[in-house]
Amino acid sequence: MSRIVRPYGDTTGDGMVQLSFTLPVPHDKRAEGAALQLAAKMGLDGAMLVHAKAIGEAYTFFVVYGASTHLVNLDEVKVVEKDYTHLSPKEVNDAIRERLGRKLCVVGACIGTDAHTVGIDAILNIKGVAGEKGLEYYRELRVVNLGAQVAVPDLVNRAVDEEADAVLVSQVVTQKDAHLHNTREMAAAFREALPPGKRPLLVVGGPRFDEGAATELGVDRVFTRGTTPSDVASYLVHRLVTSKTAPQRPALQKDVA
Amino acid sequence: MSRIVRPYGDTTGDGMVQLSFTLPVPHDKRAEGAALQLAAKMGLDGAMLVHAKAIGEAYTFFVVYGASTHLVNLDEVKVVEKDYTHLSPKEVNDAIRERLGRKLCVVGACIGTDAHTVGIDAILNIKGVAGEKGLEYYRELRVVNLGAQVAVPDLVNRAVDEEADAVLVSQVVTQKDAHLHNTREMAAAFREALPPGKRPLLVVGGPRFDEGAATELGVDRVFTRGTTPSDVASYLVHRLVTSKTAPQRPALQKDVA
Amino acid sequence: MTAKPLLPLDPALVERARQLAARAAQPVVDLARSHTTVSVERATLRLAGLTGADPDGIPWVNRLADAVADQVGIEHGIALPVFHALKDFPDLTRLAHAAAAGGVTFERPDEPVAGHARMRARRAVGPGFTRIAAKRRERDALVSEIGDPPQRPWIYLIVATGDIYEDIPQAQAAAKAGADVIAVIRSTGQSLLDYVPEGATREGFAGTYATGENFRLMRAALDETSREVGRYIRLTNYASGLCMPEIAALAGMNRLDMMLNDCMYGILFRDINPIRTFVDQRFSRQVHARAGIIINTGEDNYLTTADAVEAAHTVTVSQLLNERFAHEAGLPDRLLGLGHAFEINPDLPESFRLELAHALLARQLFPDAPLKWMPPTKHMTGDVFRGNLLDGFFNLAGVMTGQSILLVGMMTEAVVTPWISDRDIALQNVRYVLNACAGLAEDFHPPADGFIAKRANEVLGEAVDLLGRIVDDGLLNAIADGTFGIMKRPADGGRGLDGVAKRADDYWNPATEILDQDAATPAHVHEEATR
Amino acid sequence: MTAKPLLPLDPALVERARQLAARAAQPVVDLARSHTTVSVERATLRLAGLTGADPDGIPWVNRLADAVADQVGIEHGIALPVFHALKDFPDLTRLAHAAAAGGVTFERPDEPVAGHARMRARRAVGPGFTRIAAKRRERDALVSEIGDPPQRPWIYLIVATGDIYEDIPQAQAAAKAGADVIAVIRSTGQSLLDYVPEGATREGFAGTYATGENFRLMRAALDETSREVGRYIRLTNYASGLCMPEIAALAGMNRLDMMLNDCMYGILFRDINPIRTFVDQRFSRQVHARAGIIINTGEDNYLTTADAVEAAHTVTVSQLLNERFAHEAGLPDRLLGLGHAFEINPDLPESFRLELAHALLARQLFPDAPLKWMPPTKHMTGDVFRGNLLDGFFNLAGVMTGQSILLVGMMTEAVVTPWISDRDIALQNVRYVLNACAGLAEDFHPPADGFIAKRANEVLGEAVDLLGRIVDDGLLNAIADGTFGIMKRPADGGRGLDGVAKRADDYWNPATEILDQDAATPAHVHEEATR
Ligand code: B12
Ligand code: B12
Ligand SMILES: Cc1ncc(COP(=O)(O)O)c(C=O)c1O
Ligand SMILES: Cc1ncc(COP(=O)(O)O)c(C=O)c1O
Repeated sequence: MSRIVRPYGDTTGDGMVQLSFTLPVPHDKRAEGAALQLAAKMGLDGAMLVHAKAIGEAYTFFVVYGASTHLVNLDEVKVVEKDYTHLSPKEVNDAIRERLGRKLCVVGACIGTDAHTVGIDAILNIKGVAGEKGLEYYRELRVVNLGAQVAVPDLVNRAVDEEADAVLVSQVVTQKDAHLHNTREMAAAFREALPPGKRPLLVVGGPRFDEGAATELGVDRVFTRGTTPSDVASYLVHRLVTSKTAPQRPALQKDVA
Repeated sequence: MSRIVRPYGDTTGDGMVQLSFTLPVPHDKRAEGAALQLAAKMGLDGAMLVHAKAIGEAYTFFVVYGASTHLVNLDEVKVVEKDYTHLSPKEVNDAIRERLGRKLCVVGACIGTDAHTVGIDAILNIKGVAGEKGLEYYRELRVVNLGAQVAVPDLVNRAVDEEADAVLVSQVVTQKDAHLHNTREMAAAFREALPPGKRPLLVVGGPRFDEGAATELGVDRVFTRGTTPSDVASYLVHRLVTSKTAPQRPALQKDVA
Repeated sequence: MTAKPLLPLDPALVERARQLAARAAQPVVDLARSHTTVSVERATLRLAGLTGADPDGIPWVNRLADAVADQVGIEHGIALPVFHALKDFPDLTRLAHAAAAGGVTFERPDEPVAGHARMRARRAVGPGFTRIAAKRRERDALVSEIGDPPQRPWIYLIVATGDIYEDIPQAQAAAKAGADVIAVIRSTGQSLLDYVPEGATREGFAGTYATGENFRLMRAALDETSREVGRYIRLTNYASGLCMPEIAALAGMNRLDMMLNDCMYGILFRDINPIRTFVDQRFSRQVHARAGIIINTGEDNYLTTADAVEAAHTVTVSQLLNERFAHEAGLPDRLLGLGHAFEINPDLPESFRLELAHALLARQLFPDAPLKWMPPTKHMTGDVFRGNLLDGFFNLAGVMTGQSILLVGMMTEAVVTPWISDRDIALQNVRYVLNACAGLAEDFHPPADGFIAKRANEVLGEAVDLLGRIVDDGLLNAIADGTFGIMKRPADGGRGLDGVAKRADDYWNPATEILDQDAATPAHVHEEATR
Repeated sequence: MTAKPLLPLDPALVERARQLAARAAQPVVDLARSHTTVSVERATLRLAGLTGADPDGIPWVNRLADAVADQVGIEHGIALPVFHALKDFPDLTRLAHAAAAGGVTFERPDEPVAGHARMRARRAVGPGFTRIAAKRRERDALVSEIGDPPQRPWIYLIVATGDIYEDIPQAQAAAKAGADVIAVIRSTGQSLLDYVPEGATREGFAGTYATGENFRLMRAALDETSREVGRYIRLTNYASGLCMPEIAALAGMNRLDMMLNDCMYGILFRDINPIRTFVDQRFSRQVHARAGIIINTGEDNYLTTADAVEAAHTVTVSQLLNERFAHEAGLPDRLLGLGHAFEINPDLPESFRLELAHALLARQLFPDAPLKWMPPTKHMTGDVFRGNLLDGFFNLAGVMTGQSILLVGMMTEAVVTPWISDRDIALQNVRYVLNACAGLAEDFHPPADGFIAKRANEVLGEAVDLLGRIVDDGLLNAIADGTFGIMKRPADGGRGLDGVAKRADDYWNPATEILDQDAATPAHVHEEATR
């Protein structure tokens, strides 16, 4: 397979993409020209403005089709490799029992004003998701699910009280980057509250996170769309049980002010 | 109004756009990374990959949302200004009768293998479009509608025979840029057949043309989506009747091989 | 607008469902009557005209109520201490300033001094109710002058930029593009604030703060637009969260037209204490009844956490409970925007017909209620093309089953709070379906022994069974067990319990005094309400 | 699969419509029987096994037929001159080479020599028909082995890259994604070519050339896929344009399963001469009847140039004419994929219900025909979000009215020939509607005096009136007047008239000899065909 690819409409290499957006300008010829200017700046060649519709008097919505001149280099794609072996619940339980010799404690919450618990519940509650049972089902895990809208200080206190090995945080609302702000705030709070060796593993998840952003956010791992409980359990075992080295923290200090 | 604008999602300046495309790669994490790479190259900041779906085994379809970093400069937008005054049918007829003193002859056709006559018929047939009557309705215009799939040599011959003042050509099929090739072929054929002063005004139209491409295509004018008969009639009067100067031809020689 | 029945429902079973709902609700009504909350007390101060906030943005109603609560508690009602103390101040604001500075000692006066305080209190809240009544008449006048939407369902659209000054043009544009009802949804955090922010606000997450000033600004803007578009555009907000009663009062005084107001939403989805919610809910519904505000209940939410087929009957049960609580609080059927939703997994065979069955069931159980039909959310994905399609079928189900208020679904449901273009695309979708299928109900006749009729009866049967169990176990226990939306909320958990007090025997509140009279007045209650 | 009637149509009126159609068709049938065309003659050579092309890509059938036509004309049939000349050549290919080089003198042999030539001709075309019969049996065997699609309507999808080697994987992917029928549409120019290109082709505009080899390649690929997906995937192409009879022969010999084949499409939309078309059309339908190929007619096209409401009855008239011509050519009802389309302006009030009325009318007039339901095209715009929505309602109308073959609409209809993702989105749309609304027909009962029934009867009435006028004026005049699709096509205009000849009294053609026997054989004809 070629390592350089282009988008595919109906012919290899045609580069075709579809684009839509609104410009804050009234609908006229100039607006259409402006839309094509944007398409050109985005790298569309021979862009076709196929739809333009006034929204009220000051906005115009556009649909544009065209050939992207940009190439995608598959070798340069950065993916967060699955750095852990996928384990079954039994394997998870066995590993914890045999290697750790005690239950592993996980504290979960939706922080800030986010009340979307379905995601974290899918990971934690017995009911689970996608045919898998959640972490509560794992005999060797002790799960404390704090629910929604948990203030960061409360989360830190509770994690300390429970001597949590890992803290699992969900963030679904992304407007104004709320998920990023809240995650950074949470990571900073744990850094302030606990010395490096004592901090629990910090895991965040939610549908609109970028898995590659862990370091930047000051957490150990980011999970996103389609995560299942066993992904998380396997990762926890990998980081907290089987890795010879102590849980490696990203260089938190330099990323978050 | 600011002359620099950005796309508008729900807040002024947010730059938000929607994008979809297929990449010829199987659906996995690498494919998702590749999609985000493309989005980044197109200038999307904080791109969210909101949908990824395998199409068969070798393709993946993506929907991406994100903020375009490109700015649109409204002052730099090029539009084909309406260089003619919009006239009513009566004004058109009067102008031709008074200033030209004979009927103006228009030959229309869909050339090449294109059989989409609805567009040219909308302009030419009495029935018209958008509540306007077509050019056949104008007493001082003589309309010869050759219909569909007319070979370029046949069109040239007929235009010569009819002593056409203007030739109106429609092109709807755009696959493999057929409309552009056919238009260039047509323009070249007229150039070969007739000396500059004798050539009819060349007008092309169709939903996917770029109005700014006349020079490049070797024609006098390009009309696109939403054209009405009176637009065309007004333009013809402007170019063939009222303009003092002879119909000005674009620099054909240097554009078309 | 009474809908004609299409389903062969057993009237005895329907009757039994209503009786069970009344029985299940009664203990909770008793609870609501016998408790008060800080928000009920603050709402009273708002009705009495106290506005504004301290330099930190804490409203004077909070500062004043807190001072009273600290000194004498709220269980007797704060009105007597407040209006007794007011004898030494020119107005409530000045009193609140002083109280906030720690300079007022509150006490519960004895008779006959108490009588003077009561008089002052009644005179103070009177104008509040007068204003609500005036706003209601104003609405009636505007509606008869400008007109109602020409079609049912009314088209209900959400605006949610976080900034009232972005919201306003978007709402106006939406109305011009066809919306009949505009809802400004609230910032994620507001429901847990134990105060109502003041003034015009520009910084919300995924929604805009509900404030009196924001209400006023938006209502004024929509009045202007109503005249332009030739139909009265209704404005909606949320009487929910810890300040439900206060928001209801602000809504009434600023002529909002509909308010989200559910008996259990805050409990289940904001983890607000059940008792707090039930007490606040009763007061706010009494205010809504006075204000002629249509309430919108939140049954749709259950189907985002529970499965829409398995839990279909919990929607019916909740609708019956919401109806009961609303009737008890004096709301007639025509102000009961009971909620339900198109949330069945679209991959399920016959999913659309199951939706029709559920939607018809609600339509037929509540023929005179302006049912609110909510769009798909849970099974919406980032595939916005599919999203627009599902929204189209949601719209169709709304037309076929005669829904009254249709909340417009957005193709970007799983992606972002709606963009301006999303709303435009969504309204275009609604317009197409409403226009192209306008009379389709004429052709829709599910057979009495067919799939749809069977399913509707099955859900009704399950609802009656569940109501029976709730009567036995108690509604509070049912909520604690996760009956609704699989959310388990014990009666002693959740936020805001510390703001609840059992009313003392001498509890007195000039607002509830008036409101409880209303509830006793059959005139306010629609004929259907008491059957 | 006879559909049960939902509309109160007057059986006498329906009967009258059919009688009028038969009368209107008769003069044209007579014309078709009494003429031949170059393409009919070339098709005969193809049945006799002549393949290949000269170095310029002109097929040997053209070179040979042209040589004969030049020397002795085609009005007697070219078979006798050709097979007479063949006595001096080892095979047809060698004869064609020589003829192309100008080295053969053709003559019309007299008896008894003519008898030998006839014998040779019959022996030559025999294997062609045997191959067609074998392919038909092969299809029957594969269908009974692998199975038909589990649902109606069958899902019909277009592939159109221009390159057979891009088409194949796309077609296979489409089948795996749910398509039951794959159509490879043709390059824009092909219909006007007076020859069929040879071999595998990679360069078409907006479609791929129809060639014998492309047919073979695609059919083989789909056989493979059929086994994988567990249902026989049908392949469709176009027996249209100047080479209609030859394409039909190639389709029969390569086991295509359906062919677009309309009695008027080429006349109206390709400006092909009416007589040429009617002659070619009869021959090709006879071949299709033999091959067990379902024809698809093109009434949908009228609604792209004429208004779908005003011209609704022209669709009905054309369907009745297509039915008549098809029956006459030996096609039974179950091979009649009569076309109709969802092309009403979506902004028209009740547009969807008008679509239902029209679709039901067709369904009920032709209860045993595998009706082909075509998606919106004319009112599709660059607004692809709206496009996907309209396609959803098109799919819904298909399900509600029991259509047999559903051509999948693309949201990019107004933009590009479909992309791989467009097809995927479109199939997802179809799957949703078919699955979610599977049994909705159970609930769809338009009242006998309702909007839908009235509209259907109105269209039927208009159709009968128009048929009456056509009987009076003649079908050729009606076509010249722009009756269908507002396209005016006089009988002496259009392309390909020079390739038509009135059959001489001694006209002889070994293929038509066999085919005309078929048509006379009632066994081939479905019981419905003769009523
Ligand atoms: C259900 C729902 C609700 C329910 C929530 C009920 C509950 N108890 O959770 C209710 C109805 C209460 C609700 C309310 C609101 N909602 Co809401 N809601 C949704 C909805 C429909 C589905 C979310 C969901 O349940 N997904 C299913 C789960 C399983 O998926 P998930 O969260 O992605 O989780 C998976 C992965 O991401 C991952 N994961 C997630 N978290 C974690 C954590 C860890 C540690 C790990 C390892 C993995 C992980 O694993 C999970 C399983 O695979 C979405 C729209 C949509 N279709 O996505 C809107 C949506 C999320 N809601 C939204 C909004 C704005 C709100 C409100 C704020 C609206 C308002 N202003 O009133 C309110 C208030 C809520 C608040 N304070 O936060 C917006 C967010 C917009 C944005 N991008 O910022 C959305 C996108 C809708 C929209 N387009 O407007 N909502
Ligand atoms: C109607 C139609 C047909 C009809 C045509 C009937 C006829 N007699 O015209 C039929 C059914 C026959 C047909 C057939 C085919 N079609 Co077609 N068809 C369409 C359709 C649905 C509408 C086009 C139309 O009539 N538009 C309405 C007119 C009024 O708009 P217009 O052409 O843009 O004209 C306006 C302006 O552009 C301008 N204008 C246009 N011409 C001119 C000329 C001048 C001089 C001026 C001044 C102005 C002007 O003024 C007009 C009025 O405002 C489009 C899809 C769509 N919704 O757009 C596909 C479409 C154009 N067809 C398409 C194709 C591929 C075909 C086929 C080639 C398919 C095939 N392989 O079999 C065939 C063959 C046709 C051929 N040889 O060309 C493709 C083209 C793809 C592409 N971009 O290349 C489209 C886009 C559909 C698709 N997505 O696949 N088609
Ligand atoms: C019934 C009901 N109340 C209130 C809300 C709003 O929530 P909040 O109180 O958090 O603003 C919703 C949200 O959808 C709801 O459905
Ligand atoms: C009935 C019919 N025949 C043929 C065609 C194809 O046209 P062509 O013959 O140009 O390939 C179509 C196209 O839609 C059609 O509808």
